[in-house]
Amino acid sequence: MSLDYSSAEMMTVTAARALENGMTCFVGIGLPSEAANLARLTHAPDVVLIYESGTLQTRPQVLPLSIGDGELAESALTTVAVQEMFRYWLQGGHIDVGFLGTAQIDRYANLNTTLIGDYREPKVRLPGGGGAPEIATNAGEVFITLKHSRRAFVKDVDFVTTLGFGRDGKGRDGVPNIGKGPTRVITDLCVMKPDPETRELVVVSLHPGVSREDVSDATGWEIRFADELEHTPEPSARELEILRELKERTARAHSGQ
Amino acid sequence: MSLDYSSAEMMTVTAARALENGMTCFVGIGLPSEAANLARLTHAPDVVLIYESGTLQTRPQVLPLSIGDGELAESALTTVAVQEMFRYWLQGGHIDVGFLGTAQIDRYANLNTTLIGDYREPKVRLPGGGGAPEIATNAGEVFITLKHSRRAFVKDVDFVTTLGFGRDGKGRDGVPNIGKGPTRVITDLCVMKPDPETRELVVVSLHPGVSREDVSDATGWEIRFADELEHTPEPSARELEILRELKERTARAHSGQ
Amino acid sequence: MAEFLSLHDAVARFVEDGATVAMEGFTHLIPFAAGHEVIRQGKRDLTLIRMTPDLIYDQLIGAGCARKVIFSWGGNPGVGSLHRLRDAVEQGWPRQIEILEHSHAAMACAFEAGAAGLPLAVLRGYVGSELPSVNDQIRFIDCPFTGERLAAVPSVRPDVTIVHAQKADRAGNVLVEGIVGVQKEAVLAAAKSIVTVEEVVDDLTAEPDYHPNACIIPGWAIAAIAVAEKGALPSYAHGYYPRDNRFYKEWDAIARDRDAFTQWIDENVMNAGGNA
Amino acid sequence: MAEFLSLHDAVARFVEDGATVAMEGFTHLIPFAAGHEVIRQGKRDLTLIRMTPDLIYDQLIGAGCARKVIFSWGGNPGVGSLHRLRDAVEQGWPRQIEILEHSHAAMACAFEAGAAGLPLAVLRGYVGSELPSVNDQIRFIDCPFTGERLAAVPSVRPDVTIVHAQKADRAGNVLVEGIVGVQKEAVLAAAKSIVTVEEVVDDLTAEPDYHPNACIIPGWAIAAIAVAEKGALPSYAHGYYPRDNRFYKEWDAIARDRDAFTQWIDENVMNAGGNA
Repeated sequence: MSLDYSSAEMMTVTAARALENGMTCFVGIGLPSEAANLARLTHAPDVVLIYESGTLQTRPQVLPLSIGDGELAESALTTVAVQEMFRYWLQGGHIDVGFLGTAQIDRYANLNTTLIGDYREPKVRLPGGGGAPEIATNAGEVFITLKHSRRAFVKDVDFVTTLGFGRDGKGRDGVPNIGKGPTRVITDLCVMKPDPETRELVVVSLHPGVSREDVSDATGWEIRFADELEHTPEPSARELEILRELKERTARAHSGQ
Repeated sequence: MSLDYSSAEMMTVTAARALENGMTCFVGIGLPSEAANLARLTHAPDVVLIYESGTLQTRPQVLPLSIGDGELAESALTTVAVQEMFRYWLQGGHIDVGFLGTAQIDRYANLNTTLIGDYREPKVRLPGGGGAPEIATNAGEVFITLKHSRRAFVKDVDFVTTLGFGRDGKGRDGVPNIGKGPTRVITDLCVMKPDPETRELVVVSLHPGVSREDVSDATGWEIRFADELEHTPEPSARELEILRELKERTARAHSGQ
Repeated sequence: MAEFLSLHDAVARFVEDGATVAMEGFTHLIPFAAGHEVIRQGKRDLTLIRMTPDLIYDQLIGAGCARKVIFSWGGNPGVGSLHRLRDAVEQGWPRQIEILEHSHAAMACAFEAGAAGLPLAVLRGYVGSELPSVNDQIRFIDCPFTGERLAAVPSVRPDVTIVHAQKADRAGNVLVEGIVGVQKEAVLAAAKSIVTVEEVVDDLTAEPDYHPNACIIPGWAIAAIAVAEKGALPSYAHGYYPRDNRFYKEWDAIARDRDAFTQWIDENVMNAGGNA
Repeated sequence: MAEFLSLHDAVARFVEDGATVAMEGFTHLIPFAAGHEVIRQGKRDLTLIRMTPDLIYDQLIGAGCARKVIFSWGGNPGVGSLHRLRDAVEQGWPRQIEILEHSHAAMACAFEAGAAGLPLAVLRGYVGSELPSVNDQIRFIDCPFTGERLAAVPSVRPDVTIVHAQKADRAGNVLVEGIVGVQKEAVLAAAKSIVTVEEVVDDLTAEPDYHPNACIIPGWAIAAIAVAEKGALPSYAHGYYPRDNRFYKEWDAIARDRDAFTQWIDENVMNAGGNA
């Protein structure tokens, strides 16, 4: 029996499945937040969600629009100052996974959320680093989720806001007290992981109905595929139902105001 | 009409009078705490008392035995972490006066609360620095109160735990972001202030019934007297009454447990 | 000791042209009423510091108040760009502005260090990021104990901090509750601070929801308090009113267009009374 | 995730001979029950870290558990000396101990830095003090922005931290209230931590006195929780019982005399059951 679902839903469900129950996860807003909360509402009820607004172990009933919606504080175990969040909880080594989105990503999983073009004369000014630069280095590992496109997946990012593995893949080598970095990238087409040697992103799993060509066409460099390329399992009916309810509750809550 | 009072009461009342209403005062335990609370209960109802235990703007009804008695937290505006107390409130520049006691003090108002004798083979091991080293340098100014004796008032302290004006009187010269240091020393015999040039302590006021000889005999160096030597005003009946009530309430509270 | 002033008078007295101003509030308790008062009074050449510029700085920038912005994430949270910030950076409208950008961790530490009276903050940060190549205020030091290379940034020490909070009491003590952000740090780091509040109560320690470790800033650490009911809207005040997420989404269309923006400012800020 | 253990089992499992142990609590919430359990189990060669050693370390030192003490104020607050600490330092009884002493500001910053995962703390401290001449762990750095000379100390990173708190809930989250000291910092700075509590409730966030910014340490940041009713006596637990100031005064006479001390330990610690 095949279910009807969108590629966006496929992405969110796959990203959610990456989180294991009991993990502590520093959650970025948008797609990561959607995936992390889906995980919490399905297979990982005890995943610990932490937002940079200081909300520790939060369990929102609707997705926050911002990183600091009231819902996050009201459903948190406790809320601490933002400086404490970054110092004690992130830098202090209590985060298993940082879950990030991005505007641009390159073959070494470096992230650019700063700008397109030249720094002093930008073509497009993006929001900037926010929490990402230190989440990416101080969390145990990093998951990244974003929609697959040639605009987003570029050979070299215009600006390394946030370290993946550096412009040569060796950016973490020999650095003390640094996390493993990006261990998987989840898009609406596939799942990628860094090559254990070169750190270049390699497609390890294709989503249902997606071909190698689809991924290659949407990627700005000659993307490699793993020898044992897997097929991402479909979303379950329960996952889809819970995700759709979550998004509906969210839409209702955000339009009400 | 002359009142009956002890030299200890004279010292406490004089020390209390040094505090002005509205000042923020970082309070040491013991004599400074007694004087600061007397000030609050008499002429300075809005003096802000801060104890290193994190209790901000506290109004204890009985004197605390320790620096962190429950009474301090229960009567505080709020209680913060100890690291915050030292970082934000003291080092951050919010303290007008640090009010300290000491075991030893020398002619340049350096304080020793570390040990008598040699550091590696102490004759008497004292409690140590506690909050004093940074209170003395980060508060706007410092008041010191202690009983006058040759054991306490020595020419050179065995160990400079806490800076007065250094072993040569020049310890604050040219140091950026440092407070004025000890501006008065209040004992059971007299009040001393540092000479504006040399920083050596000079007696500026004698308590009632105290002679120059009394002070000289109780001081371990050739103490100087100001040209215009004043006479410390006597305690008032109200000050004595409030002080005695405070001490009685305190004795009752501490023996009850 | 905090003085109780009208918002007009507080801004007029403490915010000078050319000043370095931090208006803080991490998504929560953003001092919009005060920001609008700054726009109404036509303050100019401000250096604006804020971790998340948000709509409040988009409005100040678009209204021409800013000379420089120091920030770590300049977007409309969950919606997209700050179009006035972008227009200023990309096209120089209404004037060229300088930007200095950090990461959140560095700015949060810089506020903490400012509150702590230190000249610098030290963090394990910026590893592998190219931000240090465009921000000369990011440096590195070697730990004298371990030799580890750590990032250092100057502490934040604004001339004026403006924050919004739930309650003040008659003695000028202020309660901040919920997402406290770097509100307390911003106030303590500043030479002067203005706190706008939803309401004034008699005594915070006598309130039924008083907590011994609540985030309370004593009145003697604040320059001025001004009552500004709903002063955080479209942001929110925990326990008072929710975030107006719909307005945050609507702002996108208003701010995209210079004329629509100017009209909005005229109607909603310049010709609105404020709380004076 | 915090494991609920008996105090005996928690100490047996996590406190090893030779370990670096921080038992914190600034006058308030001092973990006496746990300290006594450490004495009962005859732990040896511990490096004991604590801002204010207090009676608890006086007892541990007198009982021969300590090899080294790192502290900033070693007295019986408001009473006088810690005679067992003095006897060990001055006479080497029951064994020679090493001491490393700081100021409170430095130690508080060192706990903060430990919690923040940093190797060092930076402070405006030790100016003109001779403590740096007897403690080689106090160094100085120059601020790369202002050139100011600032003190640096290594962060505190204990093998085990032991603190006492008011309540845990079934998920292992812990509430600390009142004088919070450096309790949270000490727990977060340690590789492992044991928290003893007065009681276990169902859910801290559902308690009637819950506050959104309460000092709560999540269960996943704690190794073990042990219930120890009155576990802080003669120190106190805000909301539960007051400080036994009389015992603090009586301790002076007990601790002055080696035999009186030994007898007291035998009667009140060695032959007392503990909470196991």
